[in-house]
Amino acid sequence: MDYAYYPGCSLESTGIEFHMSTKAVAKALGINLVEIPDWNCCGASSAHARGHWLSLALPARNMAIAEAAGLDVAIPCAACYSRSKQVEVEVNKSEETKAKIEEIIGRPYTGKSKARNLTDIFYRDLGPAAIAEKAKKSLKGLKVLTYYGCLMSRPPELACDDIEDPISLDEIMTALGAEVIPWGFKTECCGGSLTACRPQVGMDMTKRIMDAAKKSGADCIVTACPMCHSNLDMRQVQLSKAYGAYNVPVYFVTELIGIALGMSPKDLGINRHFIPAEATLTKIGKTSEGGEA
Amino acid sequence: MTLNEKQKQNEELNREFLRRSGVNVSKCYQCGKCSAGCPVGDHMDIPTNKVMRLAQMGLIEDAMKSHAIWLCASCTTCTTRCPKGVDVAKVMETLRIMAKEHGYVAEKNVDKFHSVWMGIIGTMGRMYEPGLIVGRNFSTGKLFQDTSFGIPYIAKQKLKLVPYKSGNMNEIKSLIAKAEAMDREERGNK
Amino acid sequence: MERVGVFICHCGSNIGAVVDCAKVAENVRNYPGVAYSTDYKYMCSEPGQEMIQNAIKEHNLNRVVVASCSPRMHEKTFRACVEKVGLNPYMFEMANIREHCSWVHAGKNEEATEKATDLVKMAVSKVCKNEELQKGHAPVTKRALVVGGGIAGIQCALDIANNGYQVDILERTPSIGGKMSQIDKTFPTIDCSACILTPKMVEASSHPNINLITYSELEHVDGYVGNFEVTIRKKARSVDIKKCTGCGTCMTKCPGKADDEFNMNLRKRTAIYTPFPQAIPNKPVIDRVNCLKFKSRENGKDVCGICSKFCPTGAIDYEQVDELVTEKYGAIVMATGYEQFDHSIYGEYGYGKYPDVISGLHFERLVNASGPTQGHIVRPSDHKEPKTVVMVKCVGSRDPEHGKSYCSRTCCMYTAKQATMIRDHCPDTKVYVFYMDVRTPGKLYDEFYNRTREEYGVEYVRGRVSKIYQDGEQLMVKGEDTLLGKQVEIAADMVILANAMIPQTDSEKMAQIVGIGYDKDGWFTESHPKLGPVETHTAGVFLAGACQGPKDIPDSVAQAGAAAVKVCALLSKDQLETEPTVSKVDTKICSGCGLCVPVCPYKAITLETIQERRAGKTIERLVANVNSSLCQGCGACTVTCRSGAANLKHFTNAQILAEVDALCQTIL
Amino acid sequence: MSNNSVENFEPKILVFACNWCTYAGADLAGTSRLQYPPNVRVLRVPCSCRVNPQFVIRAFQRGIDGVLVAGCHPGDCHYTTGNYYTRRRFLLITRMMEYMGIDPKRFHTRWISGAEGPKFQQVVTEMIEEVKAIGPNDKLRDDMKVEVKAVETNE
Amino acid sequence: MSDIQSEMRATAKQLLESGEATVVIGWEKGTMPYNSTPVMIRSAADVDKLIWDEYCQQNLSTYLIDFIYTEDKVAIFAKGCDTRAYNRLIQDKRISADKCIVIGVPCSGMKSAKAAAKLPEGAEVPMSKACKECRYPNPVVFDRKIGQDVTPWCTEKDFSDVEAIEAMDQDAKAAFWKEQYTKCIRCYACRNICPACNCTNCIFDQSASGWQSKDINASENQFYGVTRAFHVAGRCIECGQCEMVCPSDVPIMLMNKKFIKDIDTLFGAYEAGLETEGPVPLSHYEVSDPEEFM
Repeated sequence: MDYAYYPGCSLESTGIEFHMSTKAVAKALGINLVEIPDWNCCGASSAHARGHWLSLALPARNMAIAEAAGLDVAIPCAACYSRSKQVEVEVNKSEETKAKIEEIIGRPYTGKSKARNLTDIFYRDLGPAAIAEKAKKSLKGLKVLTYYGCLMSRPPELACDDIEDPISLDEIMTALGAEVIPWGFKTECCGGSLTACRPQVGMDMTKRIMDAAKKSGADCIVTACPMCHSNLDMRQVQLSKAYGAYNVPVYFVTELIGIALGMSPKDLGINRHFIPAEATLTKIGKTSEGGEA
Repeated sequence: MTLNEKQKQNEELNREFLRRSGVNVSKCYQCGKCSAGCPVGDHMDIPTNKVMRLAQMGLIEDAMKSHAIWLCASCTTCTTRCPKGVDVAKVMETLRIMAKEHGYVAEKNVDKFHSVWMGIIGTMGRMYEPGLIVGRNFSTGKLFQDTSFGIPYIAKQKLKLVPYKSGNMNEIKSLIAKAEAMDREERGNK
Repeated sequence: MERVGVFICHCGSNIGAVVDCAKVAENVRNYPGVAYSTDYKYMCSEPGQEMIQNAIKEHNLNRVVVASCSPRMHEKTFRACVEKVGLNPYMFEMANIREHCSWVHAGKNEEATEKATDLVKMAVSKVCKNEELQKGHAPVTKRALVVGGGIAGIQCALDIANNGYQVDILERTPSIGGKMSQIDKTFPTIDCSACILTPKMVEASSHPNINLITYSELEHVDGYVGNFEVTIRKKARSVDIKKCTGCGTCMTKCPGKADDEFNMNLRKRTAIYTPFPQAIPNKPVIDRVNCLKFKSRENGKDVCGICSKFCPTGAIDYEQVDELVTEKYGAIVMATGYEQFDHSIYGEYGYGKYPDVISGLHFERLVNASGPTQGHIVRPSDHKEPKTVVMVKCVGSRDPEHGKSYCSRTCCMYTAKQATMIRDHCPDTKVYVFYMDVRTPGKLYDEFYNRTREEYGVEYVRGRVSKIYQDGEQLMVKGEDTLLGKQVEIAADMVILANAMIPQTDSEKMAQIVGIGYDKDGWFTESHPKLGPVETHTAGVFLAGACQGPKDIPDSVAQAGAAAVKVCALLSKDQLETEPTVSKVDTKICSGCGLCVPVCPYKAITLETIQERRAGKTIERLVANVNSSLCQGCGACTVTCRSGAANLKHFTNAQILAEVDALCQTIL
Repeated sequence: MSNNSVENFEPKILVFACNWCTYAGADLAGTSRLQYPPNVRVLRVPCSCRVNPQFVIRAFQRGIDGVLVAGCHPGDCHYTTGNYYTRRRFLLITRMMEYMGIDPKRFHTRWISGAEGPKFQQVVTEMIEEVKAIGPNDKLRDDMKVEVKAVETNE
Repeated sequence: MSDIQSEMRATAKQLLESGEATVVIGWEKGTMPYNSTPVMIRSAADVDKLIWDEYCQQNLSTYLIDFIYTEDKVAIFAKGCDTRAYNRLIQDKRISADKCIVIGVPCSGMKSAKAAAKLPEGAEVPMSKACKECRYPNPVVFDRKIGQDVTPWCTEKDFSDVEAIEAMDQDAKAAFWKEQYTKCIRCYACRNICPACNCTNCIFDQSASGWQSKDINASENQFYGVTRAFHVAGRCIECGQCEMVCPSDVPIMLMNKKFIKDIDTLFGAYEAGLETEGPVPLSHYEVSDPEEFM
């Protein structure tokens, strides 16, 4: 399975563990990721606040480079996925948009090359069962909350999963042996860039989610969005200072898949989390009573 | 001022708003489902359904002055659940873009964030978080505020201190210039 | 030889002040076919009509044109007038020189006169091609079929029966009673639903003129007004209804279990069952899907048979099969009712997965004394009494994006009713109602709603709920109080959704079987939204109750009575007159391609084989045939027919072409 | 006799009106005394689906200046489905007429209900004005008839 | 081609000898090199008359109507277009499938006999226009088949000629069609050859009906042209026979294709003659059809 790979800016910095684990896991699962040469920022967070065409043109360039190589694009970051998918959809909807976009970016892009969310590739193209087959150990004993955030499930025309009750992470985690704890915040917004520019607003939004997470009794949260990860992991430090410790580690889906595939936490970047996440992994293999499973 | 006078004053803006958003706001029947599900609802000065109401009444100036349009996180929960198929998030986005252009920025920080972000992309092609943190604090006058998370990121080896710079900056600069020109053209500023 | 008499009416000054009537009469005097032409002040008056009749006799006229008002006004009058002196009423045409001329061209006398002349010439040209037509007669079967045994069907059948006509009620479930039998109390009086329904059910079952056909489906409808032939599928009950005494022993012994649909699956029932204790007929049926015996037969075994062993009268018959019967009826009333919208399409309300998020009809069973909880209001999940209940209105209604665009009309009232019932049963329970509007346009309805708030203390919050999620044992309901402009979150123990009313899932198929129209949502279409609310476009088929659109009990009952009157008026006739202006196929021309068949809205066209002599041999070929009793004369087939074999009497191709040509000749 | 010169040109327009809606709408225009130019002639048919496109072509052949086919709104047909067929047929025929060179202003199909007297007035008024502006129809027309007319005018 | 031809003859021979068929309809060589005309063979001795060359354009299916009242069992050679015509006739209930044996023949496109007649002998003859635009060169229905399926050279309908007319101004359109139909002599050859024009009694043969005068002029001829196009709208199988037989070179397919184009855009793509069941565009409607008449 060959895909063009678009890591996006976050995966080079705040979400570097997503980058590391994605590359490691993809290789082990037989997915060949070819990084788009000289890719540019998709404009997520800001371009759409500035102009419609600007928000389409930035991701269009990346898509066009991938299309020239004849590949669909695998995108781990939910925000980058959403922006890129938007161009694909708009270009396919209208010839006029296509012509304008091509004029702006100075490259052909026909909308043939598709933007694909990495989790969705795991879920649909590989399938949870196939991933589980390759697993070296079960995640049994780990109670996880799946957290999709906004951009995997909304808006409906860009969503890669169910809009109100997405299931791809749930099914992958279940297949790998983890116990998925139901909760009502799967698709609740973490605050996105507001945590940076309006910290108080962002904090409140993150807090609601973390309160519910703590109450649920789960061991950890699993997500597939670097922005959500940053807000839930890094912000948790500040939240804890203000409201008392939460201690809920937040994993990228690829990190937990990597663990199941037998990789070391360090190779997956798990040591780089703000909320220590290595200790929780020791619960794997233990039953809730504390004995060995 | 009477309502009809006020609407008359807003006529030009309203036409621009309707054209650029492409949303039929008259479909809204004020059920409030957008406000109900809004994750930022608590913090907005006016709830989403009232932003919709202002838009529906053609009172665009009042809508542009609101904080709500800047606090919107673009999560699109409102659009997804709207029983009348109104793209509420698109209304918020259009108002935000228009507010910036017409000089009504109720949330300077949010706006600065976007400006700095776009500035970095415009010079490097990719995001450079240290630049964002410093640049934003610098331009908002709170230089060290967010180093509260900038420094820990560095400690976790998460921030690259040497930025990537695209080898093709001319292409990206021309792309941005062209896109912005097209956006300007659409709003009718020659 | 055509001898047309032309009579131009002044209608006092209505026409005369604008159109020069004498000049029009003069203008057409020498027009081909015209034998006599005159004008008069009031043609519709007695002297005016006498004038026409005398002229017919004196001038030996065989066709008449009157130029006056709209034919929608006086066509009948003048047809009767010419018929009195022996002319066929269809040898008459009208030119509308009032509504279409003098009244709309005031002050333009010259042009109006020219136009009136044109219109008369068109009418003369048409009437020259008119043919004598005879009204048809069809007999009437003096028996009605009511499809659906809910309150509308029962009431309609009773009204027809009490007028002395035979009526059958066709019901698909094992018992009559319908949705009303599931409901606990009725608004706005809070009287017990069963207490007012069951006497009607008993009356219907014991009425000498009423015959119940339960556990049966409508299979096929043939025929036309006064003469329907209806094929009914009597589903295998597995119980011989003649032998069964309804003692109920079988039900107490049956080991098979199934979801109890009558109780909204809130409990289990046996496989041999009556849907509810007051069922009529009170004779059980075996649900073969869940019966252990029938299930074992699928695996090649044959076990159980307990009901048969215990039945004191030997009424159990496992070998029964579906039976098709064909009955004749003069009229059909559709009273097939509604279904409840399924809220499981709403992800934000949990896709129907939260046990304590229930629908209005669920609640009716919960609060009903003979229901699964003996009338105790408890949560389905843990059977605890809820301390906080949230009710959400317009679920599926007024939601064109995800549900239905219409207002379901009944939900505002049943929600208010259920809210007061919760407060009555559980005084400590808080009740919140999320609403967009409160619509209570019925007698004593708004008063009831106000009492709900003022006396029962139910809190109404204006706003649609955005999300419901399970939070531990409770349900978090996220809404907006749009009047306050603030988000509100309520931790509830139970949520009741006021689900929309939707048509029966197979309503479109039903409509197609009977040959009536239905709208985009599947509700049956009435013949006129104001003036024909219980009629359909198919003569002899009427509507009662919610199958026509969301309706509450009083409206359903009223409409049932109205439909019954229409049925009785029809059945009171010995013969029906049929319009002769129907389509006819010239079999000499017809190729039998059958393209006209699907076009006919009345299923009046069929292909049939005819025999012909051709080159000394008898051959068989297909041709279209129009049943003149079914045809209503729209003419759709005539345009579909390329060869012109199908033609509409009184509006033939030749007649319309003659009018077109008459008008265009004046252009020269 | 109508004059052929464009300034004084008074077009003749044929309206095929269904009995249940448009004819009633035209009646309502009358009872409401809504005034419109006297250039239209209404031909009553039971349903718009009775109007064979061949009637329309025939009228143009014989020299009509404009044709309007009008019936109940879709969904309101007295015969339930008739106007749906009208819609299909005339969507095609409208395009074909234009393809043949007939000015699209000369041929229209419209839904006018029994309650829409004002709409009837408006539709025919606009149509008359438009057709007046483009002059008499000479397309699809029977040349023989045109010649006869010329001779008559010369006399 | 000669392989197919010998296979044709063998098949015909076998069918006639075995009695499976009493008559075989195929093509024989006509008087000119560019004429291949229909032939009906009743005897196995005559099968060598059958030919298969690049001029076998004529659609044979219409001839099946001639046998509806005879006792014959008819075998017919059928190209893609012949099979679509065959389906058309079945759907119109003009022929009965049990009386017919369809022998499918994949076709690589036929040459234009009209062009050939005008060219000097030996010159390269172009493919006929209908064949150039053909999307179904292989039989869509058959009882047996000879030869190998060919790859269709067109996948989409080509409306460029229709669009060219549409782009003209109204006067130019009218002038164009007037010129075309002035040439028409109303010989009705187009109707007679057309597999969709299969009425037992055509309205143009019913002089008493008043539909049309006997005058032959541009106006009456255009009435004929539009009416015929309307009658075959949604039923035309694009075999192009009407144009092929027109002695006056009226571009009749331009009328038919206009309806095909509009049906596709207005009511969804439709292919006549692929099925024998299901709704025909003009005997059917959708509530959701485009609304332009408000």
